[in-house]
Order: sequence, then structure tokens, then C-alpha cells
Amino acid sequence: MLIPCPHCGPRDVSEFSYQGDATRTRPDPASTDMKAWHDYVYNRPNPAGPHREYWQHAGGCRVHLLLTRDTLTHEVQAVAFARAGLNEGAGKP
Amino acid sequence: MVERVSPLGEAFRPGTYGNLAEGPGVTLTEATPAAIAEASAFPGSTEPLLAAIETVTGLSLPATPGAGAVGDGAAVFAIGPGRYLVSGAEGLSASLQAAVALDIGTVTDLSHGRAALRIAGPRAEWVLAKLFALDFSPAAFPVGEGRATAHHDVFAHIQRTGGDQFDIYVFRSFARAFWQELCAAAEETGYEVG
Amino acid sequence: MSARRIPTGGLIDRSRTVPFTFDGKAYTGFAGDTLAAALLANGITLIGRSFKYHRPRGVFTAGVDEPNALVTVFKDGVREPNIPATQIELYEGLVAESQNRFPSLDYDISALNQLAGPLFGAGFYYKTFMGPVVGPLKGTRFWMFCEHFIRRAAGLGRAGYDKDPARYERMNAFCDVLVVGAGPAGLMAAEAAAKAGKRVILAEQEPRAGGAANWSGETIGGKPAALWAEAAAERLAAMDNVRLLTRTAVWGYYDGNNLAALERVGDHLAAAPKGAPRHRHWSIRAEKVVLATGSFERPIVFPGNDRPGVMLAGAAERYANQFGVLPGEKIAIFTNNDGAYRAAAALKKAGGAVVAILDVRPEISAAARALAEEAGVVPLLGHAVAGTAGKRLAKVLIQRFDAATGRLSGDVRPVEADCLAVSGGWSPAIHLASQAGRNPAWDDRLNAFLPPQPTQEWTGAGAFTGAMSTAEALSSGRDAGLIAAGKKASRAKLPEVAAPPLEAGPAPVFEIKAEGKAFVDLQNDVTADDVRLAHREGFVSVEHLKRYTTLGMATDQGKTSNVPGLAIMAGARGLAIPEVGTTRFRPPFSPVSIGSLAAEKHGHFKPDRLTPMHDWHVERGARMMEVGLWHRPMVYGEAGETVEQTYIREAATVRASVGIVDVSTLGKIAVKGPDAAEFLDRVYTNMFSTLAVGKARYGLMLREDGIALDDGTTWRLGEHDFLMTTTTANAGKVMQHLEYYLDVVWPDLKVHLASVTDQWAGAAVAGPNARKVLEACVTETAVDNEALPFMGIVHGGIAGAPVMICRLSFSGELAYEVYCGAGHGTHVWEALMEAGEAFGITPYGMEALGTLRIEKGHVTGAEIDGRTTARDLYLDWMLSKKKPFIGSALMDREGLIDTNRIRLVGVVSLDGRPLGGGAHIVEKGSLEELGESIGHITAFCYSPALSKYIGLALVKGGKARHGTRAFVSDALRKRFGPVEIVSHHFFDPEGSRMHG
Amino acid sequence: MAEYSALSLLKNALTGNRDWKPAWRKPEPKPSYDVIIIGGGGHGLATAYYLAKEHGITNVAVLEKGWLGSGNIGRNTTIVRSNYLLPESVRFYDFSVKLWENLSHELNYNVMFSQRGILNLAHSPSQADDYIRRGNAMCHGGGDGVWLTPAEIARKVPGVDLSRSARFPVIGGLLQPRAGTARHDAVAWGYARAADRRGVDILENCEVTGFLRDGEKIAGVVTTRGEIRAKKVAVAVAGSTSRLMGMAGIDRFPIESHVLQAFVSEAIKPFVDCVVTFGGGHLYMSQSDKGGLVFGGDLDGYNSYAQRGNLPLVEEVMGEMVAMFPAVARLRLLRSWGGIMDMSMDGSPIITGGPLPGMYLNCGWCYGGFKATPASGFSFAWTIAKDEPHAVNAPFTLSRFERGAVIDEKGQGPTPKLH
Repeated sequence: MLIPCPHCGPRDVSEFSYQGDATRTRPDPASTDMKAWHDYVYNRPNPAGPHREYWQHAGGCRVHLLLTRDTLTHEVQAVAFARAGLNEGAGKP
Repeated sequence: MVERVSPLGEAFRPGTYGNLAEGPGVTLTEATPAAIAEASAFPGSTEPLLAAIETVTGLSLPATPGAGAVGDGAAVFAIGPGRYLVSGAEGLSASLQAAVALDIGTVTDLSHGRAALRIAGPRAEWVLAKLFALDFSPAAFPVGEGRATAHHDVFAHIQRTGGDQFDIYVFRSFARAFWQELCAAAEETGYEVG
Repeated sequence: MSARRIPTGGLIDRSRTVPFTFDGKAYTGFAGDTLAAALLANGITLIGRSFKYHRPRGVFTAGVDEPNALVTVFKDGVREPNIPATQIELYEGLVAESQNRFPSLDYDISALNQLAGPLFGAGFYYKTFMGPVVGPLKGTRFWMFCEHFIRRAAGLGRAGYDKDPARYERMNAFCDVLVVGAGPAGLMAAEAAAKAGKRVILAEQEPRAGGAANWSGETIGGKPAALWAEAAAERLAAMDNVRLLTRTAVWGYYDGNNLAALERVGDHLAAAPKGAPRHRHWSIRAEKVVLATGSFERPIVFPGNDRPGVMLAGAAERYANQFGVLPGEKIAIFTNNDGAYRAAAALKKAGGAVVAILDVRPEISAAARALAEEAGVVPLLGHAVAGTAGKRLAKVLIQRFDAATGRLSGDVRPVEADCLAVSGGWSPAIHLASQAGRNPAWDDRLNAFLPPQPTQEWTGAGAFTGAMSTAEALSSGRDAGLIAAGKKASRAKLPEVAAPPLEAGPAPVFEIKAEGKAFVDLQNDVTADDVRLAHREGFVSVEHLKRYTTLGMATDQGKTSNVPGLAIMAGARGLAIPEVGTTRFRPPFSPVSIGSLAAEKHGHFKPDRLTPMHDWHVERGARMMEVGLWHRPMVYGEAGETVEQTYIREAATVRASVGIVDVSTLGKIAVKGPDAAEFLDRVYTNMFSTLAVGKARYGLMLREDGIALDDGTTWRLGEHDFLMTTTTANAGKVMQHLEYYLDVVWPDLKVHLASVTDQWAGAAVAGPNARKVLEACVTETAVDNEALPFMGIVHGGIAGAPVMICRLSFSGELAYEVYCGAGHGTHVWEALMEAGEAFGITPYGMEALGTLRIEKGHVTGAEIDGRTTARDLYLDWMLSKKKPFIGSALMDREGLIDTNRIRLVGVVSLDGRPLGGGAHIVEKGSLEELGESIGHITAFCYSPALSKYIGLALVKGGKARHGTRAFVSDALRKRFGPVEIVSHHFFDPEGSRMHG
Repeated sequence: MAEYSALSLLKNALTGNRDWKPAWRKPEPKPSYDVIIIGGGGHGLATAYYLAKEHGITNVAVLEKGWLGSGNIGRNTTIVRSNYLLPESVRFYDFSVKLWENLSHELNYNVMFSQRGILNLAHSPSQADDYIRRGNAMCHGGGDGVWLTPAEIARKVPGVDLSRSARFPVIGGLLQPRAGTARHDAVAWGYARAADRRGVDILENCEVTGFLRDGEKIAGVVTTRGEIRAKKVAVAVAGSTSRLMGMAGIDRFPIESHVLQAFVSEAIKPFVDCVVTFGGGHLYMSQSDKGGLVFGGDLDGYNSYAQRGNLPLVEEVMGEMVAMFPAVARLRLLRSWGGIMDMSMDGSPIITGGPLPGMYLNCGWCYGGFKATPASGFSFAWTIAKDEPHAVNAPFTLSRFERGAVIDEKGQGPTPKLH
């Protein structure tokens, strides 16, 4: 499986570290809504099909990527830097 | 100033080794830049960071992924978005630090933390292809450009510093193990250490 | 040479005689032979014994699909079992042995298994061997008794235990177009793509390019096809943008058009060149792929179809045409299609006597008829083989056969023959295409599965697509190459092919039903009756069939048995073949050496990670130990000392005077930027924004679920410049944890992280004389209590090298961590040793380090084990109430504050005997009657400071048990004895020594 | 239906094996059952069997979307063991081993459970401490554990690299003698046949596409073979739990589906007797009765439903194989395949009533479902029949995540790929 890193170009999956579900939003740090925290920490959508997920290019540029990848075919459908600020002005690898 | 000791120790043995039927296919050496630093820009500040790098090293390069430049006694290449590995003269980190404003980015000295191993020769691409899943062909990896990658547990920042020459920056603690790996990979083509 | 070797012809080099041995007997062959060809040339037709019934078996195919002729090869001082003789290229001194026979290949005792054949049908294991319900053989014992013998009878070849001395390598390759298979289609595809300027890799599993051209007897472009192929391969090899890989089997089609291939670099050589690997594992990333993998001939199933001498027609033709070997002297042909007629003509031409052609079809094409005439025999149409006779094939029993009803009729007539060449049609080699997931499509004309629609970037060509003629192979090959290169198909003239116009489709006859064992899977001894038994017992889906009978699970991966097996099941179920389904093919396409996949990891599994002072430690006789990838000194033993004596001496010296330990392995992360302090406040449970520049603080991190993650000190070197240290084990994990939060959760923070673990060499100097040691060697700064108070940081020099010194203590003594550039590490270390000489300084290793920390009750990875909370470790004083931090929201859940959780305590051995890591703590019991565990010991040592064996433990209730008695219960090491549970702060609980 | 025995084999052999009957019937679905079990894998079939046998509930249907046993029961590396660390796990898995020991008799089907032992190699003092803690936990929990020295390992498992020059030298090993391997498919078929003989309907090619409700309560399922109603609906579909929960309207759940690859070598004569695991990485290996070395390692490490893995993991596993047994470099990989693991947030399973009224859930088996099959089926059947958990599955609730009462054997927290 290849992951097209916006900085490094397509690289072998072995260079990446999977960081899981990207649909979660961390509650406000001061929040005491235990249900929201529980949902954030433990629950996952786990779809069979397109999945939004984070990958870190740990064996490369170290940046976290936001991917949409089909869990049935492993096809990567979209990729961007997780940190939105990096996507502005990012060139083609 | 106290001399920096090479991490390769006795694993660095000048001479020729391996299959020398067609002469050594590669030469392996330790490139010893006086200083190595990482300079990183905060999002949106890559251009001013590059300007600072140019001021210090005299090397200019575009803010594109993989870009790099090699000059006399200095080299620089991108290792991540807004992140650059710079090698150059003594005092490099301090000069960069002085040139990079607080809200532009940061500079970290890695002079001791990375070892730069150099492979050169007609079979360099072949030998490196054994260790890294990178396309080393000149079209895909032009002179001056850099790549961040890994060989199993060993992180590597690689710059093509010549037509058939590559400098591989690895973490110092892995340098000896990686050097031995490199030598083993070069046995097939024959290699010279020197 | 024997009579079986044809005097001229073939692609072998008759000028080079190659000696080899088989079962200890010496033979010769020619360069270019396979072992199978050379054995046949020497008249050897019995080569192995089958898996279950130990039936005699010979060569059945000429390639990778071989089910029968497996041998063990002895090379490099080790044995390599189960290699098809059809895949072994002859080299000088080759040593091969037959397998699965005792005492000899000719007389194998286990062949008696055949007598009980009906007992050993599919699934028989499941129905018996349960054994008695009571008595000494109850439970699993009876089965295990029987299993012992079953296991010895099963298996094929024997593997050795000696380390494989061979070298293996991995190669990463990139190309625009990968062409798999260098038959006529593949050669055309590669040339078309290469001429279009693409970077091309052409991979061929055989030693030479050409595929069927090497034995078809056809001509291409007016030349013998083999010569045409040779010329085409030479043209390709000469092109800069083409890499032609022979002996290279592409075996895996992975995601992202990543293909895996095995190149057998040295198997065909008596000795590999220096530095060259035996096998090279290619990981190929291709923009486009052309699959030109050809097709496999399949047999017809009939009783006695496994006798040595029975082989595929195409294989017989190949032995004659490519290797110059006649597989028999009296050859019978049995077919359901035209293809075998070409073989018949070839075998006749090579000097064999074609004694009969049996064709199940009532009518055949004119072209086939003409070939029969060339073979000098009138084909018996509407006939089939109903059986065979002889240990090695001696007779073929023939009968009239109606292809429409599948019935035999009339008299059984024997025909004398020592070779029976069988053809049951051809199946495209769709394995790679199907690995990606979709199901193949059944073709009624070819009676075969065709490749599925692509799920990845590939195009097919040649017989792989069902285009069985050479002319079609040339045109589809060229088209596929052009398409892969992004060009339009060409109309330019193709080389002319001279070949008989044979019909490719076979009659749909897969099995001849008659008395006797008819094998579907030859290697696993699965018979047609086994398939029908599976049906009778309800194992009717393809997967159940496979699992119940083991059909297709042998080393040949069912290449010859898949379709016949399906056809028989379809017959039993009264369904069409595609309705029964097809097995999904998975990697590898053909067996791959495990060594090649391990590649450079074979011999050295993981890289060594060395500290800057590594060589010094080793020279000083340190016994090293593995800590993750690091090598660290365990003890610096002296002659005659045990490990325990050594660490006690080292630790005692630290408490009495001074010691030095290498702490370079601690994870070190530079945390820099305007928001660095804010970031640390969020990730640590305690405050860092309040830390003064030039000071360090101990910090604790939790995971989001409230469990402790890691601890360490973080030093504020500047307003926006921190140096974080982590435990050695968690350095990478913590780095990733921090990077995740910066990239994903708090992208607005202006903070950069850099791993500087390797930048700094670290030495901890500890003991009452530590300051004196520093005073003796540190320049440019004072190190007295005022200049360098507890948790203070100063910058100075030692022996000319810049250093950074932080006063902090893991040992509980007055102690300093001295950091310098890693390249200066040994220099500074030696200067410290020299300065310490007057105080009797000792270097100390991990054991003494552990002893000192246990005495102090400091926690490490044994206690921060991913299940403990800050409270469990009595670190709740570090949980800031002034701010949220990672883990603060969930750390107070009921399960995490339960008073019955296991919590940190100290334990003291009351019987003067050692404790043991991993021993449990019980309130009562004995070794004979183990009590209920209330916790376990995480670390123990002999404490020189307390003169006792002590330990840290996690025990239910924790502090509440202080002062109580319990027992250490260590069933594994047969240790049971009384302990007292005490505070984990054993030594100097007030900390007066480190503050002094 | 006839008992299986040596005698019946002989009798049938003499009559040309013509009288064998299907191992289980292929009935048509009834409109309603007392209990529907979704998932015709090991756990679902075992649950049906124990419902019938232990609780007399025989009006039961097992619904399988494909062929019986097509999920992880047919894709695992066949290891049975209870060498766990935490008391909850030790109790549960040791109960399972006890059921295994009599399973062939109980089912009248030889599942080939062979107590060859499992040996965990330890390569560092801290790893040895971990394994000893685990071994002691096993012993204190009523199970069995033995510590072996390198010399004892050399005798028991020839071929293991015990040299000091090994990258991670072996310093000892934890042996569980009662552990071993079983024939995975036979377990599915044995339970299926035994459940069928007690009247359970096994419905293959019957895919659930939705749930029927009576108000809040789950009252049945919609399938590709029509609607089927039931008083109780049990879900045992490890690998597809989230999909089923999604159909029931629960769109976020503490499960991720990951692909795990497994491998088998060509068949060779007896090479290794017990199951061996390599502590220098993550690898487990045994030899099947047919002679193939069966082995596996880590997850590929990303969400997947593809039953297909990728190359890096293959290479990693082979690297570990030759590090443990340097001789196997010369052997050949014959087959590889992938299964979909139901990875939970603490690495432990969930066996519980709920999460919706009328529903019962058995999931989150991570790597470890095969060995658990009997205990899982037994305790799940208990939970379904009595509407309360059995003592062995009581800690394996769904609410434990909320409560912070996780059962985290590896100490990795809510990161499924690391369990």
C-alpha cells in the first residue's frame, strides 16, 4: 500500500504510523461532559468503506496526514496535511 | 576545541572489499560537516526562513518539497514542510539562530546528533536501492534534492550531492550499525572505504 | 548418454556435461537441463512418494506447477526440502535426494497406507481418534498419542536445524511498466513500452525468456520461435531503459501497484559470486503492469493417473523440444483438445513411438488430424483412459467413451506404453490478477476461468487473457505494452507466425469415472472420490471442499488440480462450474524462500544502537544488555565476581563516595517556540510555565484515558527553549504523542519538536563526593550549592568540551547529570573518571542504577506499565488542580480511583533470601497450595544501604498495608517466603542526601 | 445421525464410503425462533450448541452470510492457550482450556486439540520479569506455567537461536504445558454438527441486512433469505461488529476492524513440537499435523475490511522467523491470508447483554478469539439464557470503558492497533 504524502510523494506504508479515526473532536479541555470524553477516547465509527483517518509519516517528514481511505479496497481517496496551515502553499511533491 | 569522535569507531576500516571483479562499484566515506542544524519554519513562514538560511549559508532554494542546494562547504535540503537540514561551517546553529526571528521558526543544533555517511560511485543508486524504498534515478531524485525516509528502525535524511553521490544523515547512535549495513549491501558491487 | 536423450536439438548446451547425484548415485546431464529433464534423460521416472499414500510418483509437468517430483537439495552445508525437480537447473555437483520414503524410494514401507485407503478418505481424522472418555488416555491423550505417528508420516521433506548461511537481499525498484512473463506476449509488450520511452522491468520466472516459444516448434518471423524470442530478449537487454530479470517469479500483487518478486540469483550456480545473494526479494512499484503470465495445462482425472510416466502433454512436448529428452519410448496421448496433437507430432519427430492418441471428442479439427498423421497414428476418437498399470507406467487401459454422457463402454483394452501424455485444456494463470480481490469470470469456450476486471493498474496479454495462439500473443502483447505506455494500439505489421491452426477450447470433460483411485490433487493425494465424499457430507462450497479435502493446499498451490476439483464438485451438485465458485488466490503465486523476505534481517535482526561511550564500556569489561535497541552496561564485572556482587559493590560505592553512569539513552526532545511553555502545561500533569530559566522540573504525563504514560525531567534552557527528557524505553512513543497533539489537536500552537537524543552524551555523577569530582574538572562555572542548587542548570566546560550540567538525582544522592555533545562523550567521561579517581569513582551499570532507584522508591517502566495511574504510584501530588491537562478529564473515573487497585509499596524479604521480579504477593498459602494473589513484585535488589533484599511491588490497597506481613509467592521459581510490606521510600525518605 | 468412531469409519470404508450423511442439515429458515445468533463462526456455533445443551434452548437459528466458518475461525493460527496476565483473563481463558480438553468427546468430533504447550521466549531481564509475573498469575489462577532455562529450551525446541550473539539473546522462556493447537475448521464443523444434532437450524448464505423492532426492543432480523423474528437476537460477528451495530443504529462503538495476516510454509517432517513465540518482536509459530509451519505476527496496523494485508508486515514477520529459527530461511512461504480482527479499546472481548433491549453481544476478540471459542460460547449462551453473565464473563462488559475498569493485558490504552 502506498500513501501519497503531500510533502514526500507516494511512499510505502511501512514509513507511516497509523493514528486512527479522524472524525473525533477533542472536547474543550475544561469540559466535564464525561459522555463526550468517553465518546472521544473510546468510540469509533469504524466504517466499511471510506474512512477519515490520521497517519503520521513517521519514517519521513514526521507530519500527520489526514486521509480518506477505503477500508474495503485500501484505496486512498484524498490526502492532506492534518495541520491545515501546512496545506496553504504546499507544492506538488 | 575538542575534536568530535566519529561514531563509526573501528567499523571504519579504509581499504577495498567485496567483489572487486569490476573494481569497487562505490566508495564509502564519512562526510564530516563542521556543523549540522535543523531549521524549521512555523506554518506560513517558510519564505523568511529560507531567506535566513540563504543569509547564513549563501544557498538559495525554492520552498518546494524535496528542494535542496549544495554549495562550497554547505548544504541544505527540505526534510519536511518548512523543515530544513542545514550543514555548514562551525557556528552554523548560532548564526542561524540569530537570523531566525522567534515567530518565524526555530533552530536546533544537531552537529553531534547526526552522522553524515557518503556513498559515491557508479553503483551508488543500486546499493542504496537495497536499503531504501526510494526512486534514486536522476529524474526522480535530482542533484541537490533531499528526502526523508527510513531503513527499518533507522531514520535517514538523504541528499544527492552529486551525479552519483549521496550524503545520508542518520542518528548518531545508529551510525555504526547503518554503516555496517551499507558495507554489507555494497559487497556485491565491491566497495572502497576511504 | 542414455537412449532417452535425443541426439540433436533442444536448447541445452551439449558441449558442457554436468555431473550431479540423485539419491547418492552419480549421473550426468547437460548445461541447460533441469534436474527433471536430466533424470528423465537418464531413464529415471520414479522420483518421489506421495503425501498420504506414499504412492510412487514421477515427473508430471515441466515447470512451477509440478505436484509430484519434489526433492531435497543439499547446498551450502544445509538441506532445502520440497524443491520441484522441474525448477532446479543443473549445476556441477548438484546433490539431490528423494523424499517421504523409508527405507528407499523403490521400497517404501508407508506405501502400505494404500491398503487402508478407504479408511483414509477426506476428513477421516475428524471422525476418530477421540479415544476413551475415562482412564489414562482420556481427554486429549489418546489423540496426542496417535497424532505423534500421524505427524511423522505427514510432511514431505525434512528441514535441517543448522543456520542457513546464505545471504539474502531486498531490492526496491521503480518503473513505468512492469511486464510479468517473457513469453511472446511479454516480450512484445516490453519492447513496445520500452520503445515508447518508458522505464520497463520484464520479469520471467524461467532461466530464459521465450515461454512457450522455447518448445512450441512454431516459427515467428521466419525463425524458430525460440530463436526469435532469444533475439527479442537480447534487444531488450541492450536497452538502457529496460531491466530484464530472468529466474524472477512475480508472486504477489499488493496494494498501490506494489508487486513482489523473487529472483533466484545463485540457485543455478555451484558457488555464488562474492557478495551476491542467493535470492533477491524485489519490491517493485510500477505505474502500470502488463500481466503476460501465460496459462497452465491441466490434466484429465482418471484412475491410475498418478503413475510415474503419466505427464501433461505440454510437458512431454517441452522435454522433447527444449531439453532434447524423450519422456518415454512408447508414448500414448490422451486429450480432450487439439493441443496434445502438436505434442504427439513433436514426440514422434523426436524419435518416440506414439502408440495411441485417445481423444474423448467424437470429432476433431483438420489441423489436429494432420498432426496425428505426422505422429504416425490414427487417433481413437470417442475414447478415454480408464486405468493404468505398472509400478512405473507399463500399460494404459482404454475404453470407448461418450463425452456427452461421460460414460465408458465396451471392452477395456490394454495399450503398452511407458509414457502417457495427457491434456485436459488450459487455464490462464490468473493468480496475480485475482490477488487483489475480484472473482474471475468463467469462459465456456475455453472451459477455464479468465482474469477478473482490474482493480489495479494492469493490462493483460497473451494466454493469460485466454488468447491462446502465438499470433494473438504477439498482437495482444504489443497492444498491452502500448496501452501501458499511454499510447494507442499499433497497426504496424507483426512478425508472421507459422503454427498449426488448432482450436484452443477443450471438450468439457474433466474426469473419467472408473474403478480405482483417480487423483485430483496429486501432491496431497486427494481423489475424485474424496471430492464426492465431501459433497455427500455437505462440504459443498469451494472453501469447504478445499478445507475438508486439502485440495489445492500443497506446494503446487493446486495449479493442476483447481479446475478439475471444481468440475467434479459441480458434477456432484448438478451445477455449472462457475456456480460452484472459485478459490480466491492469495500471495504467493509460488513458494517464496522465507530468507529472501527476511532479506538483510537474516543474520542481524535489528540495528544496534550505541551510546557515545559504548567502546569505553566494552573495553572496561562491561557486561552489556539489550534495552530496546540500545546496548547498555549491566555491570562492570571484575574477575571472580558474580553479577550480584558487582552491582552491590557499584551501588555501595555510589552511596559511600561517587559513581558514574551512562545516561545517554534517555530520550531527549527539544521543545521550542513561543508557545513551548503553554504546550508543556497541557501535556504534563504539573506546571512548566512557572519554571524559571536555568531550572529543571520532574514531570509526569498521562494518556488521554488517565493512565500514566511516562515521566522525566524537563529543563528550561531559555524562555522559549526546553529540553525534555523521557525514559529510554518510551522516547519514540512520547515524541509521537507530542507530535500528534501539535499536528492534530492544537495546530495553532507555535512549537517545534526535534529529537536530540543523539545530540547529547549524558553521564550522571552521583554520590556524596559528586560535587568534588565536578569541582576537580569543570571550568567556566561554579558548581557549588549556590551556583548549582538542586534542579539547577549551569553551562561550563570539561577538558575543553562544552558541557551543560543539571543537578538532579535518580539515585537519591547528591548527583549531577553532565551533558555534552555526543562526539565529546568519551572525552568528557574519561575526564570525569580521571577527576574521580581520587575518590575511588566507579562506573556503574543498569543493575546498580536499578538498586539505587529501588532504595529510593523511584518508579520506572516496570511500574509505569500502561495500567497504573498517578495515584497508584502515589504521584498524585503532581496532578495540578490549576489547569486541565491530557488525561485530567478521565483520570477520576470510578475504576481508576477504586481503593482496591494495586498500588505501589515496598517489600522487604524477611527470610534473607532474594525476591524476584514477577513474583506474586499473597496473604497466605504455600508453594503446594498457592494463595490468592494480591499483587506482584515489579523490581527487586539486594540493598547495600539496608543490607537486605528489598523490592517494589504493586499490591492491592497499597499504603493501607504498610507494616503488614505477607508472602512472596513465586511458583515459577519455587520460592515462597515471608515479606513485610513497607513504604516504597526505603532510603533517606526526606531526601537530605540529594539536597545536601 | 450416526456417531463418528473408528468402527463407523471401518464400516463405511467397507461399503465404499457411500453412506456418510451431511455433517449438518441445510434447512429453510423458519419464520421465528427463540434465539437467533448472527454469525456462523466458531463463537456463534458454540453459543448455539451450549444454548441447546446447557439450557435446553433448541429453537435456535445460526445465521451465516457466507459459508460456515468463513470468518476468523477458518483464518487463525489455531493456538489454544491461557497464558494471560490479568486475573479476569486467566480465569476466562483457563476455563476455556478446560472445555477444550474434553471438546472432541463432547462434540463427537475430533477437533485435534493437541496439548503441545506454548513457549514464550524472553530476551531481556524485564521481559523475563513480565513473563514470570504472567506465569505466576497463571499458577495462582489455577492454571499451569513453567519457567524454562535456555538449556531446557534447547532440548525442547531444537533450532531456536540460543546463541549469545543473537541480536536479542534468549534468557529463558515461559511454558504453558496445557496449551496447544487445534484444527480450526474442525471446531466450526464439530460445533455445527453437534448443534444441528440438537435441533439448531444452521442457515448459510443468509446475510443480515437489518433489524426488526418492537418499539425499542430488537425483535428479529431482515436477511437475504427473508425476515426472521426472535425473542432474543445475539450478535457474534467479530470483524463485522461495527457494521451490525450500524444497522442497529449505533454508529460509534469501541471497536476497530484491523487486518491480521497469517502464513504457512510448505509441509516438512516434524520440526517444532510446541507453539513458540518470539519476544524480540511479535511472532508465534507452530507446526500443523500436515507439516506446515503456521505463523503470524502483528496486525498490519490500519482499519481494514479487506481480508488482505500488505508486504511490509510479511517482511517483518519473516525477519522475526529467521531471527528465532535461523534454519527456516531455507524453507519457503507457501500461503498467506488475512483475517479481520475485532480490535477493542483494551484488547479484551465484550460478552454482554445489550447494548439494545433484546440484543446480546459477543465481540472485540482482537487476536484471541479462537482459543476462547468454547468459553465464549458457553458464557454467552449462559448470558442469553439467564439474562445475566456467568462468573467468567462478568468483567467483560461494555460499560467497563466508561467506568475505567478496562482489562488491558498489554497496557496500551485505547489504541486498538497496539493490542
